Amino acid sequence: MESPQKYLLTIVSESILEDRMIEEVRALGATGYTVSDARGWGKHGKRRGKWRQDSNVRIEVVGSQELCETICARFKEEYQADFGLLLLMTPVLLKN
Amino acid sequence: MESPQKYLLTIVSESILEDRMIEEVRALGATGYTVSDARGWGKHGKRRGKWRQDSNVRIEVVGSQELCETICARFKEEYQADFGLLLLMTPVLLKN
Amino acid sequence: MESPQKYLLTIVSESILEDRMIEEVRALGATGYTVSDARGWGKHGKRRGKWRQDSNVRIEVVGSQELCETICARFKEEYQADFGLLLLMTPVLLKN
Amino acid sequence: MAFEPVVLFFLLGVIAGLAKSDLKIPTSIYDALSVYLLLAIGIAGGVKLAESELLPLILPGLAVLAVGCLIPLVCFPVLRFLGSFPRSDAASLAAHYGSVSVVTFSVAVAFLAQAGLDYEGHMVVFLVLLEIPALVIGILLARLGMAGKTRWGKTLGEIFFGKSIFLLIGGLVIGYAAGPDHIGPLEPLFFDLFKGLLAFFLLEMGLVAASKITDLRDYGKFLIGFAIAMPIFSATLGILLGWGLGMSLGGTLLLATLYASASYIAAPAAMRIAVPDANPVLSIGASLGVTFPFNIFVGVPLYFWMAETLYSMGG
Amino acid sequence: MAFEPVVLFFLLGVIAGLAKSDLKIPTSIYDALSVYLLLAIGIAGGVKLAESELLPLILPGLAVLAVGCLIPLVCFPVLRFLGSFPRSDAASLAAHYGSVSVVTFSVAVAFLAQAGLDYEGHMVVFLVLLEIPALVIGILLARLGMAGKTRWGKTLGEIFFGKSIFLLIGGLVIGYAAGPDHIGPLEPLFFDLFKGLLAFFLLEMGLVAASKITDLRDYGKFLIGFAIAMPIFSATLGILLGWGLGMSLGGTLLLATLYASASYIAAPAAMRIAVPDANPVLSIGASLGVTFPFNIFVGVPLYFWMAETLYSMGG
Amino acid sequence: MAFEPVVLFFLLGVIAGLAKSDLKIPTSIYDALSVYLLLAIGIAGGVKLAESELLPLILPGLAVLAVGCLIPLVCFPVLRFLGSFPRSDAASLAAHYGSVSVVTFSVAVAFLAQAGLDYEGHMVVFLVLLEIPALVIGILLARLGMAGKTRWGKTLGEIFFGKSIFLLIGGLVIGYAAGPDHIGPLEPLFFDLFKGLLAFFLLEMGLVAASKITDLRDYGKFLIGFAIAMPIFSATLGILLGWGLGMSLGGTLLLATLYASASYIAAPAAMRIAVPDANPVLSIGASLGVTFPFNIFVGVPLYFWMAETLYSMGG
Ligand SMILES: Nc1ncnc2c1ncn2[C@@H]1O[C@H](COP(=O)(O)O)[C@@H](O)[C@H]1O
Ligand SMILES: Nc1ncnc2c1ncn2[C@@H]1O[C@H](COP(=O)(O)O)[C@@H](O)[C@H]1O
Ligand SMILES: Nc1ncnc2c1ncn2[C@@H]1O[C@H](COP(=O)(O)O)[C@@H](O)[C@H]1O
Ligand code: NA
Ligand code: NA
Ligand code: NA
Repeated sequence: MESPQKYLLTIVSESILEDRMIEEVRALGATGYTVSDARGWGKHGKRRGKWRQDSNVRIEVVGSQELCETICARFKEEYQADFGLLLLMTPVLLKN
Repeated sequence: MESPQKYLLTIVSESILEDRMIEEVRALGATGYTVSDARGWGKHGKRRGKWRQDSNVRIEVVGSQELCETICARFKEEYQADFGLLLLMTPVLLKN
Repeated sequence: MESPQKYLLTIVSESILEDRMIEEVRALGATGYTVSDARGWGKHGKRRGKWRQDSNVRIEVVGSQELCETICARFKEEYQADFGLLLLMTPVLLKN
Repeated sequence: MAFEPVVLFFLLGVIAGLAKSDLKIPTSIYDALSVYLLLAIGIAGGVKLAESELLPLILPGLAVLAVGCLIPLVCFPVLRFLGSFPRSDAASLAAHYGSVSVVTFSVAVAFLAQAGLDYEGHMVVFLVLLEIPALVIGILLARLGMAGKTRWGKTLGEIFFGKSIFLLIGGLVIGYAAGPDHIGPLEPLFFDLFKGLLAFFLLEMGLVAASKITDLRDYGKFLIGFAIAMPIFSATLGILLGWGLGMSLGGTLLLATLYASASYIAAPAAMRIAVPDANPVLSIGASLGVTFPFNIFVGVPLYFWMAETLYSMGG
Repeated sequence: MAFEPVVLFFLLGVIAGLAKSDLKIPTSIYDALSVYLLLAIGIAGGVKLAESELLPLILPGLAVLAVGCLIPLVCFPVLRFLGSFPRSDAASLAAHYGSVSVVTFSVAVAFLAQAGLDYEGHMVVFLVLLEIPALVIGILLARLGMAGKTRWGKTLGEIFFGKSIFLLIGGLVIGYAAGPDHIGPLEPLFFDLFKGLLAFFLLEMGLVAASKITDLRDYGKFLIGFAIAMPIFSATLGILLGWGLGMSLGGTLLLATLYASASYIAAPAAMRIAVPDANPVLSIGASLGVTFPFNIFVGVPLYFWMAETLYSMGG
Repeated sequence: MAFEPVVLFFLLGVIAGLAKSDLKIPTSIYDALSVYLLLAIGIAGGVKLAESELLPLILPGLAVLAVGCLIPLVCFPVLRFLGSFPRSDAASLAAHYGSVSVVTFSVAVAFLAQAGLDYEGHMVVFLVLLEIPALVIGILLARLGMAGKTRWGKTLGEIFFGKSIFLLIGGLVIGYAAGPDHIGPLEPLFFDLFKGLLAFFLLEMGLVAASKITDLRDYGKFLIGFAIAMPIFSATLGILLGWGLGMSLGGTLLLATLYASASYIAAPAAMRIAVPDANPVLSIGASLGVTFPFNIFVGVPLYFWMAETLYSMGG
């Protein structure tokens, strides 16, 4: 499967959005995702990871550049104003 | 130690394989590894991270391209058929 | 905000240093950070993630190359001798 | 007046938080304890309910509900016009103060036990009834002046199957089904350990509250004043209503405490989804950082004294 | 018939799961509770054992073991030829249904306590004995037609030092060593809280089972039928054996429940390693999504009724 | 001699660890249990203290403290010159063995309960007093020959608001404030469950200790000998002092156990920050892998026997 260039999209946002974001990621055509718990600080203030409303999740999606860009655009529009959000893309080699 | 190009190999697989994979990673010559807990969904179905048999781990190894490729090849052959598995390689700058 | 090249700095170190490192990262000018729990093994021996003194954290900072290099240099000098430490830099695309 | 050592644990947590102690109670323990408290409160109410008649509760229930809807409708204009808060923040705060806090209720229950007073089992039914309407009113208030769709389906699902309502009702049903006859084997966990585990929970809440107080500092004195005056006002309504409905002194204290308490579990979750442009730091800071400690240290004894005075005059 | 409120917690969990409530019980609590239940069951058995003689248990033990080996050998052909399952899936399911579930056993123990019936202390020894052989048989069945090496060393290590066997035996030894004389200080945690913590655990199991039921839907009716018929068949064997061995009514119910129960802790872990090409969704879905709820709601009372009928006829 | 089943749980954990069982107790449970134990020990001491006079404790307290400062000052030269350890390792080990272990203390408390002996409530005050000075002395010893600044502010903050000191003092104050009259509702959790939860905690500690023993193997026999001889020496000091101060037999056992015990919570955290070049594997390996099991299996009964002999001679 060492196919065209893949990207790893890393989304860091509020835990409360986990289910919603995952649904959207799948609806936009991702073939998989990985979620882990995190805490952090950014423009929206410190999230201590000690409280459901207060903790972050990291959602990672490996996919084509197009898919990752689509998800970024959607999430930026939908969540950027009201929620903590970080969106990163990294080119990766998918080895399986 | 800013030596030849290093790679970060990211393995996402089933928690039950953690000990076995770590042993193999060390046997193949890695000088270190980092493990964290995750949950996710892929071709093998949703893993909710709520149950030992049901959760994922992320194993990360920083090493030479050769080492990472060897681990990838080995794990792909050994686990791909029966277990949830994601293998990613990213070029990184090792700063220490 | 698709500005000049950003880097993702990944620091894996001992949990006991979390608060101290975060303070320094902020003092050095980072606009955010993300922390998650990990366990691992390296030159300083196995950290099982089962014990406060025994577990690792992963601290991630997205920023300019300069910022990341500064943090690396500082942390390497300050912690490398006595603490478990891994410092990685990866070029990333910041999408928000 | 009864001295209740349980609140000292909250204080301990606050001190640890402010002193930046490395004391931490893991999130998973916090989550498990909150499941426990909700179930235990529900079960205790259910067992009591199994011994009482349900029909005569309908009218008082409606009265309790009506006053419960009044509270957010009072909060909103106060915050919006006196406090000059943006519409969505005023609405979200109104929802928080209209809804209720199970832990504050639990502290009042512990207070009554210490004072040797009984209360009506259906207070837990009122607790359940009062959690929801203020949230709906808050969302409506936020939406009034605004375009755009509310995700009502999602939001109501989040509220009704949100864990606090769900576990309270679940506990009520299980306690009712088991009744005093079959509850025995569950008593050591759900009754005997209640106070001890509440103490543990309060320790953790103190840690969290400490960080919220710090967050709040930047938002000025009006909000802090509101977070103290509003509960006293609401509690007064509760005392008058309880007395008017002929409830026991214990029941009236619990009703006053319910009205006075501000939600910090159900409301934040619901508001974050339904009114995302409201600043959660404001509402959690006020409810958890100010109103909660005020209620458990000063409020509950104060409301008790007020109710006692009224009852001794009225009696 | 005795009504056992503990099973209602499982129902509550299932409803929460199906309704997509945000109720979650953290993994760490689940893990800690399972350690607790295994230890508590082991200790209770050990204390009882300290009061009874061990020698007369050898022959009945062998008989119990023999029937325990028979069950997976019946399951396998049924699944392979009637159900047309692939060899490895049939073998893995046979291992799950041949092995036992400690929580189902615990519910039956709670049921007996509610009914005021005693049981033989060595039932816990049987529980330990019955967990292992079916796993080994399952692996052998999977391997029969296949090339390639089994990692027997790893697999047996995983089974014997797997936490369920390990904690049960550890608890047995500690309970036996302490005996009724020294167990006192441990009683509040390991005896008095048993039912309450079992209730909590069942709540979590309900949440998990809800997701497994959903997963299973795609795999057709044969498996669901199997997951209900097989326990009834196995329980019947258990009742006849218990009666034949002259066991008490309580002991016979527990033996029937052991045979009827399907493993969802030890077996999945062992099968995932030893028979990795078996689909874990099938076996966990059937054992946890169907057989477990069937047993605790319908099975245990049914087996009790069957045993009671036999004993009243036989007596 | 009293047999205390609680220590068997530690053994069970060690076996599980060495056998590489998949038994794991989640970190969060471990953290919560350690908060619980610290609070419970503190509260129990506080309640006892509420019944005794404080003034007559000052002089004995100073004597206890003085001997407590002596111990690290004896450890250091032994390790530095007999053991040829680097300065920072010797200093860090001295701090660990000069400070105290709350769990070892708890096992001795359980031992006394089993033996039916009482002890002075202020032993918990001594426990608090003894935790700190050895840490400061250890840091000073490490700094003596060295350039560079010590982060004293940070370090002392870490020590005083570190969770062990903080929770012990917090528990003491709450127990004292509540007194025997108001502690009732907290008893089921903090008193009745103490031994059971201690057993659970010891299980986890066994798992951790198993890995530490393995780590230590590479560091030679001198350290292992030290980790056994030093506690016996310190305990002897404690027995003589307790007897000299006219303490009860139970109190003397606790004092001996305090001196004999080595810290593995407060000390490692403090030393890692203040003396980072000391190897934590050495000190945790010795204190948790050798001294802790030695104390709970051999030490406590041995010190009891020594104290009993002295008291029967002296009496
Ligand atoms: N510069 C950054 N580096 C690493 N993580 C960040 C950064 N900025 C934000 N984050 C993460 O993204 C979350 C939301 O960011 P924000 O929207 O800036 O509050 C924060 O809580 C952090 O976990
Ligand atoms: N496209 C993807 N993006 C991110 N994570 C993935 C992706 N595919 C698979 N994974 C992760 O890898 C695990 C195993 O994948 P699979 O073998 O496809 O089931 C999943 O549970 C996910 O955590
Ligand atoms: N080669 C590596 N690959 C991945 N993680 C590593 C590697 N080396 C070290 N680490 C991580 O960094 C921590 C500290 O490393 P060290 O200072 O080498 O002990 C370890 O516990 C690992 O979690
Ligand atoms: Na209210
Ligand atoms: Na079975
Ligand atoms: Na000591």
